[in-house]
Amino acid sequence: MSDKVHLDRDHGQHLLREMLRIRRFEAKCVELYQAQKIRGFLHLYDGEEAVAVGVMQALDARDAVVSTYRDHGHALARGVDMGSLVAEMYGKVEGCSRGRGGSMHFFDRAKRFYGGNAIVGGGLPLAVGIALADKELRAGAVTVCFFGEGAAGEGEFHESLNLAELWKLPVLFVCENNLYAMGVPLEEAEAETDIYRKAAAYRTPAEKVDGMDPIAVEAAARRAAASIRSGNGPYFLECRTYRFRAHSMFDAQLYRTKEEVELWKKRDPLPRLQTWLVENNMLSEEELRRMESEIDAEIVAAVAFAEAGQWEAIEDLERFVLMDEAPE
Amino acid sequence: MNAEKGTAAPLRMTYREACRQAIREALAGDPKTFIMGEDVGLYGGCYAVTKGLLEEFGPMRVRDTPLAESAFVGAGIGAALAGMRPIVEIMTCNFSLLALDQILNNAATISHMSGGQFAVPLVIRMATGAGRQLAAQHSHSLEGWYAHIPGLKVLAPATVEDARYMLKAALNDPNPVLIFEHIVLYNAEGELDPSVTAVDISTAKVRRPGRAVTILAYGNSLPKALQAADELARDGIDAEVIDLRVLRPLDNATIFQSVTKTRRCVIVDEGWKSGSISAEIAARLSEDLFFELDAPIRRICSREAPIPYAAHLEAAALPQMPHIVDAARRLVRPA
Amino acid sequence: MNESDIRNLIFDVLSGIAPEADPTKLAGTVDLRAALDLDSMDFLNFVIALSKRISVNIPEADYPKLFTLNGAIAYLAK
Amino acid sequence: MSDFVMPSLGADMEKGTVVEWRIKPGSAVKRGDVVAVVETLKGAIEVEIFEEGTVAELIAKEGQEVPVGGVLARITRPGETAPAQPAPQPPLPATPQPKIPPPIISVTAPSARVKVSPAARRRAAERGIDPDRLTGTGIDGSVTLADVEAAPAPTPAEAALPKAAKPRWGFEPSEMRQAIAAAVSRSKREIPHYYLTTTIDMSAALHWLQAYNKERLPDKRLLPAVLALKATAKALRETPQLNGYWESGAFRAMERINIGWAVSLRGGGLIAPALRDVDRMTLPEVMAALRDLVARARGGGLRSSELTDPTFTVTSLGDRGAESVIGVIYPPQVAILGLGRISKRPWVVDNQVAARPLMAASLSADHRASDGHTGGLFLDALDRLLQEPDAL
Repeated sequence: MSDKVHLDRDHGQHLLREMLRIRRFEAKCVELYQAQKIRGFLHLYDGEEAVAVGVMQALDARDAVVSTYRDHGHALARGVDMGSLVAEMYGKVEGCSRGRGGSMHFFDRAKRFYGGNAIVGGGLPLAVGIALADKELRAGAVTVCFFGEGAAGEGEFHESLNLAELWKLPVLFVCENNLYAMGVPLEEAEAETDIYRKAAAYRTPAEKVDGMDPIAVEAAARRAAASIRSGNGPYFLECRTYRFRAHSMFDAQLYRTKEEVELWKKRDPLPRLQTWLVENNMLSEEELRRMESEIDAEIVAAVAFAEAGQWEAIEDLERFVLMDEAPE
Repeated sequence: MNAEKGTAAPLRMTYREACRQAIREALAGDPKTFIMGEDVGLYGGCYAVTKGLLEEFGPMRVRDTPLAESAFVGAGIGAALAGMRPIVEIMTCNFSLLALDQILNNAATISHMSGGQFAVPLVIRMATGAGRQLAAQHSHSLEGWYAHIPGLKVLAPATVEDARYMLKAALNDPNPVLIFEHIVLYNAEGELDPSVTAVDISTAKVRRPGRAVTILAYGNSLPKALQAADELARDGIDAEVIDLRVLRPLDNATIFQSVTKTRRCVIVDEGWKSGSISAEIAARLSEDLFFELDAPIRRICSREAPIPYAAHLEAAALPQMPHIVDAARRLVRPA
Repeated sequence: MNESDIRNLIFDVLSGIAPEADPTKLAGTVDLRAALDLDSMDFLNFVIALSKRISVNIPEADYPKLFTLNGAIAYLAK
Repeated sequence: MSDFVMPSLGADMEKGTVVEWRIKPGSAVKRGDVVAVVETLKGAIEVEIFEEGTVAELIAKEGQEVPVGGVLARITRPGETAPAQPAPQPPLPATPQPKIPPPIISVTAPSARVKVSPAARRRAAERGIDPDRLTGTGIDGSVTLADVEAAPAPTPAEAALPKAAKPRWGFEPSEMRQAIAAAVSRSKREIPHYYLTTTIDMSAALHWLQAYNKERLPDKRLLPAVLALKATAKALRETPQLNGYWESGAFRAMERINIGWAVSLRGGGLIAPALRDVDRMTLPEVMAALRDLVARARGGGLRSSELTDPTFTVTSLGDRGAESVIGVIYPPQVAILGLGRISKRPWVVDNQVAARPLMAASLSADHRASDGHTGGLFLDALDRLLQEPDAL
């Protein structure tokens, strides 16, 4: 698989569909949260779609994904069934985590999706461990570890990057730098605000990528995956991106201005890719309308699946606290 | 103004507002006091407790920190060692695990290990507990762990009055004091008696006197215990409800005096049963009050599983009022 | 049986029925039922115990003769 | 027409204040439009709408605090004219009320050894009583302090045990008094009693009883109470509304007829344990059960279920005491029969006044569960049944 991005009609429309799917899914989540169907914390991905969709193009079924509490985009782009995600946020047993995790904790064994994690930086050591195992058991497999620039402040960030490079582990560290760790701007949290430069301290190859451009992200991800699969050890991508919505559902965004948000919205990857495809007649009005209606139908079906779901029996509360044996 | 007694009428506020006023009073009162933690400044506090303080006291006294619990808690300990009186906020006890080493091996140990040369006059505030469907990693109740550690004081303010005045007493204490604020209590409202301007941080309090059975509770378990007592009263069972307030050191005297009178005890504790604070209390009762007991001690704790997200499972995992009523009734009037 | 045996028999039976009371302090003519707070069940048990201990049938009609200590002793002596 | 309601914007948000409307009646709205700014405890948050249509009416005014779910505005759907009456919004299916599971009772494994609470064991030592001899009313059948207090004075053999203090008699009086106080005050507070009394000519019953007892040795003889109990049970078969419990706002009839018999305890106190299935017992069986019950009530050997099983209670002053008694109902029962002292008084028979052994029978009943008419039927049945004792 070359690391160049060959953009033809099909691939262009595929990227657009994947990003549009995430954007509309997140809008439905806001609606369901306000109607009190979804509870707890909810962290939405609007604006960062290019990162998840771009990175996933470089992966295949044998690869593993470790996510964060902002995991909707990662799960959808990785191919986790949309109905199981809505059911999970409804707390139904048909949810991808049996209704026990909610929005921050999507898991899917078949997709090697090792879950969202609500502890900032909590996923990094996990990804190092999964890669350690894959190096033995699944030759050529890559473990992608998503995290926000806030995690760079955690001790686990340093400890994980050092181990990965020290033991040449197949980890693709993807830092989604959206400029705010909840309410703390980047320059008030990091002495070095170019996060990718930190990888040099461990001699790990790193790139800074425009996280608002799915093609740029895909190209970088392909380069990284190729390097990792050939045994060169971990690779570090800092994707500069921006979240259009609040940190989570209950945030008055006192820490940033409306003007800044509008400024970044001008670089929204969705309309930019859509107009580029139309101008290069790789996308007709008809095809766009069909794509949108197919996505809306998928969302309607997913919500219906969740509505029809069951509550897990209370007698099962302590099931899986301990496992009888490790699933293969 | 209350005309007859010439005192101000009782003030009604939320538990959250009481916490904010306590911090404001501390910052205004002592230049050596500052508050440090994730999103305490610009964001106004994850639970909006410190909203407006940055504007009033500036970024040196209201410090936002990076996501580095071990580092900024350790820094708080260092500042206390060197003469400051810091208040460190750990967003929730769930994230305090990353700072557990600093709290145990430095804060709780240095004064003893240095032969009394150094004190650590530090206050650490943490939100705690479950009940908002935040799933396992955001719903822990770890007060019991910290109450195991000699060298710490551990407080669990359940009333608006304690939320308002425990901080002042904690800041005046030369030892590291941990204050656990249950997330469900933040919205609770209560009255402040204007004649009360300070509270102790060493005793438990009888919140409802009774004769037939003692119910011990702390934090968000207190309202459940009081509701249980009302339900029991309708059934002719007179329950005494005690608010532990302080989990380390435990106020043995108040607990023993009550159980000696009622001879029956139910302990409500949101932690997991094994090795919990309720286990410690039950052990002390059977060691020192054995001959006063007329029925086995009962503990109502969270089910031993990670707290699930789904509402009905979370409710099933947590101690609830009907369980308290049933346990107390079985002790007094076994079927 | 002589009079003192009968008296002790009556006291022993009464102590089983009204343990907290001290029948020895009773005057001979006072109504036992009022003095010892005996209800109809207690008095029936008193009659049953007496009739068993001295194996004699005591018809209901004779109950009034047993209401006082002296009456009881006189009745049982026959 | 549909309601646009105050959205839930956070896990612990209960209410919000509309600080700024971005729409006005007549403006068109589509999915995702920001229609208002709402002030919450976290600060001002822009609120989106998720439906197409035009604004019909703004309900909440700026500055007004509205709970989550409260109506903020009315939106007419495209193609719908603004009907006068707003179409009823399908009620929001409430988030599931979490069902509290039954508690898990850690039942200790039954062990052969008699369980005695520490306090009871110490008190038994003080009273010189062997606690293992007592039947316990505590958890898992354990002997409790109350059991030891209620135990009869130690027999001579027991008396030989080292006595720590002079044994006191009867239940811990203060504890017993308190239990009664709690029950009767709750009864008077919660139960709207109605009262009916009647006078019953007991000649037939007593005459039958004399004949019955004449042919039997004392230990096979019956007391008048036995006839009254059996008649009561049969009368309750005719008026089932008096036999059962008032629970959570409704009457629950009970199939079995377990009659609580009020036993006064020596040294003060009262207890009304149950005689079970009186309607199915013969008179001798009722007598045997009554004797056993009274003996155990006074000897401290009652089982706790006997205290909670009665479905109806009878209180009788026996042959000494007042002419009539009007009882206080034992919650959760719904009625109590009070039997006065049987005494000779004037009574009209065939237009002549004669001396007859009369008994006052009074019924106190819970007016939530039954009415005077039912109470009257019960007392009539009781009277009628007592006139034919051999049919009991």
